[in-house]
Amino acid sequence: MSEEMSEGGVVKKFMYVNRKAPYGTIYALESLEVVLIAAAFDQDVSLAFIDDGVYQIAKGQDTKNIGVKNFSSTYRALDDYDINKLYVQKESMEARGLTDKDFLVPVEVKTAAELSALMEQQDVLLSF
Amino acid sequence: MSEEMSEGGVVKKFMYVNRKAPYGTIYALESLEVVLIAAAFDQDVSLAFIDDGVYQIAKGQDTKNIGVKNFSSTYRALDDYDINKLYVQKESMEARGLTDKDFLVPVEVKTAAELSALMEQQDVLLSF
Amino acid sequence: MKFGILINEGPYTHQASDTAYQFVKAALAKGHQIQRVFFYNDGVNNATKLTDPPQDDRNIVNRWAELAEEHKLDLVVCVAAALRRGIREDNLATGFRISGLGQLVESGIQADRLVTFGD
Amino acid sequence: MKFGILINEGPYTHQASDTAYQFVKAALAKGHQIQRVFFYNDGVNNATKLTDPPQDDRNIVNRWAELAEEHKLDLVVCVAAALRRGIREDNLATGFRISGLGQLVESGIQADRLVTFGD
Amino acid sequence: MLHIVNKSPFERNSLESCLKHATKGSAILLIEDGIYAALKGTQATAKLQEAMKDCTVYVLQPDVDARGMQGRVLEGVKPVDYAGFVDLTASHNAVQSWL
Amino acid sequence: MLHIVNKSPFERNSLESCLKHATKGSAILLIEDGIYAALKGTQATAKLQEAMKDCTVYVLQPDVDARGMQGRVLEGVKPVDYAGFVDLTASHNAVQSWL
Repeated sequence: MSEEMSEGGVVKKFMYVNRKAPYGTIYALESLEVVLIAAAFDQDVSLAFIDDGVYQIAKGQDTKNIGVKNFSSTYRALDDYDINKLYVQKESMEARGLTDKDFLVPVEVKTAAELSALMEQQDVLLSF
Repeated sequence: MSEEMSEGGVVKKFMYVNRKAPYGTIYALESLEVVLIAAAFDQDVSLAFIDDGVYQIAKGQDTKNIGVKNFSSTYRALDDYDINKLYVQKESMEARGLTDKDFLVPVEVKTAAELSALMEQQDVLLSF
Repeated sequence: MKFGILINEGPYTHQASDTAYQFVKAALAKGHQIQRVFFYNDGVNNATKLTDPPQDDRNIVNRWAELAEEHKLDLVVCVAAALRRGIREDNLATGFRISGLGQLVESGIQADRLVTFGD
Repeated sequence: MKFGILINEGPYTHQASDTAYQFVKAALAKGHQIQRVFFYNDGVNNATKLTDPPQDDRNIVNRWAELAEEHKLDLVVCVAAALRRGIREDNLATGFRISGLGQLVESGIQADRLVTFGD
Repeated sequence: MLHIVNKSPFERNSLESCLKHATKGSAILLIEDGIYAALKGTQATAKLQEAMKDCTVYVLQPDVDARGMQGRVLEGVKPVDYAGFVDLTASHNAVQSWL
Repeated sequence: MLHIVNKSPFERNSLESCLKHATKGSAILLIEDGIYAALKGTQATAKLQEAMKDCTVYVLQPDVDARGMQGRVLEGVKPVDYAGFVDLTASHNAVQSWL
């Protein structure tokens, strides 16, 4: 990222809070589209997957038979954009019977308390 | 209602199932708009208020300060259209600390079991 | 059997229109009749001819229009809901028509089953 | 203080646009600046000039346009979200402009607070 | 009667409300985000298992696949495709969508 | 931090999720259908009272009035108008909307 692209050198902490399942609604996809654009702005970006948001990054998504575009592989591209702070909320993951092996990208599992502490440090929270 | 307006004399049982609070979303209002039109079709119409739907008919609604149209008085007009089977689900009402005195129209309070039995008798269920 | 279909949400934002489309295709393939597809609430937004989704995604509006063409489906957009949301003859896609809410009640009367897809 | 506003739902269907409007009016009355109002997801549907709501109800689109005129507000509609949903220059209401998602991120950077209104 | 639920049991009260009103012998079809209720080993599993004593539960397999939940569906829940969805609506006298 | 909840606690998990993530000393503002969480004598009341030990809870009065819930707001929940809503966002360093 070039220095010029950041607004006068201001670097803010942006957290994208993802709480909804994919495909039933478009929020997961359109949140991801913001994240990809945000990558060009040289800010401190992280993604939190909470509640049904943890389903967004579940392995094995195959949308062929619902006739909707599968966008799950895009999460794998985030690392190429230097976006690698992906947090999964532990309690949400466990309530759904999932483990960190069920995700298609490497994530850090954080308890609600740990995630809350991170949220408190943010300048901007975007939730869809 | 004229005989001609019914489709060859077919009378079906229509139940409108209202489960959402007013104003936060438009579903309560647009459900009511269907009910008013339905009145002209000479069918057997009933309305069920379940879950947050019971809030649709709460007394004392005053929308002046949110700048949104108050449509609650329209429920009072239903009787003029011969629509008078209004059921409130008891458990939903009680969970919200409401009694049948809190509603702006006369209703019959039915338990979930009683309402289920009524639902089973319907030909058409419309839920918004 | 005659099916009436009610769609209450707009394209892309909710899966309702996608699921309804797959349901209608499957019903037609089985030889059932689709008495009418009625678009209400935000469902009216399925009828705008101005959408231009990404190339690699489905085109929901065109998909309905093509299915309607092929099977002579009656795609009806509620006029009151449409006026609130900016759908008029000006931007109405081929294959859809605008009419009153009575068409939905009629669907309930004439169809053997009315199936609702929404949020 | 400079506020950025994000609206994710369309007019009438959800209260989001109403609440955001009341918030913006109150902020302006207190002498705050509105850096930008960004319309995303179904929020882009607030920008169609074709709505014609009942006479006895508020006109959400016009209300935004008038507030923008009076206070020189920057009302930005996301181009990608708009194309999916059928909002283009053809049906864009006065006072709105179509631009990229970068404008939302910029809002997050430039505004002191970004407040989101949605479903 | 056929009951259709399209919402996640973790996010909304639709399934719970459906189960309160589904009489013995009813059919329940889980579609879209509703399929998350059909899975093994979640906090919603017990609720569905309880319901399966009185009702027959179906799940729309294309929605299960889309969400990567293949192989996680609870035993006894019957998978259907869109054609099966059509058959279910045809074979029950009325349909209620718990939106 | 200011947390905003606009959904009914009976319909969705937004309030519950907010409460899990609001740290001690946070402010919570209930707006739109979220105001139903601020009421006395409901099945959601206890949950909010518990939260009020650690957080300050505000409710948007215009939304309370719109829904006819005047006089039902729990003691200790602070009513604000839109101007008060603006003040709350200004006086906290960041805002999270639990949509």
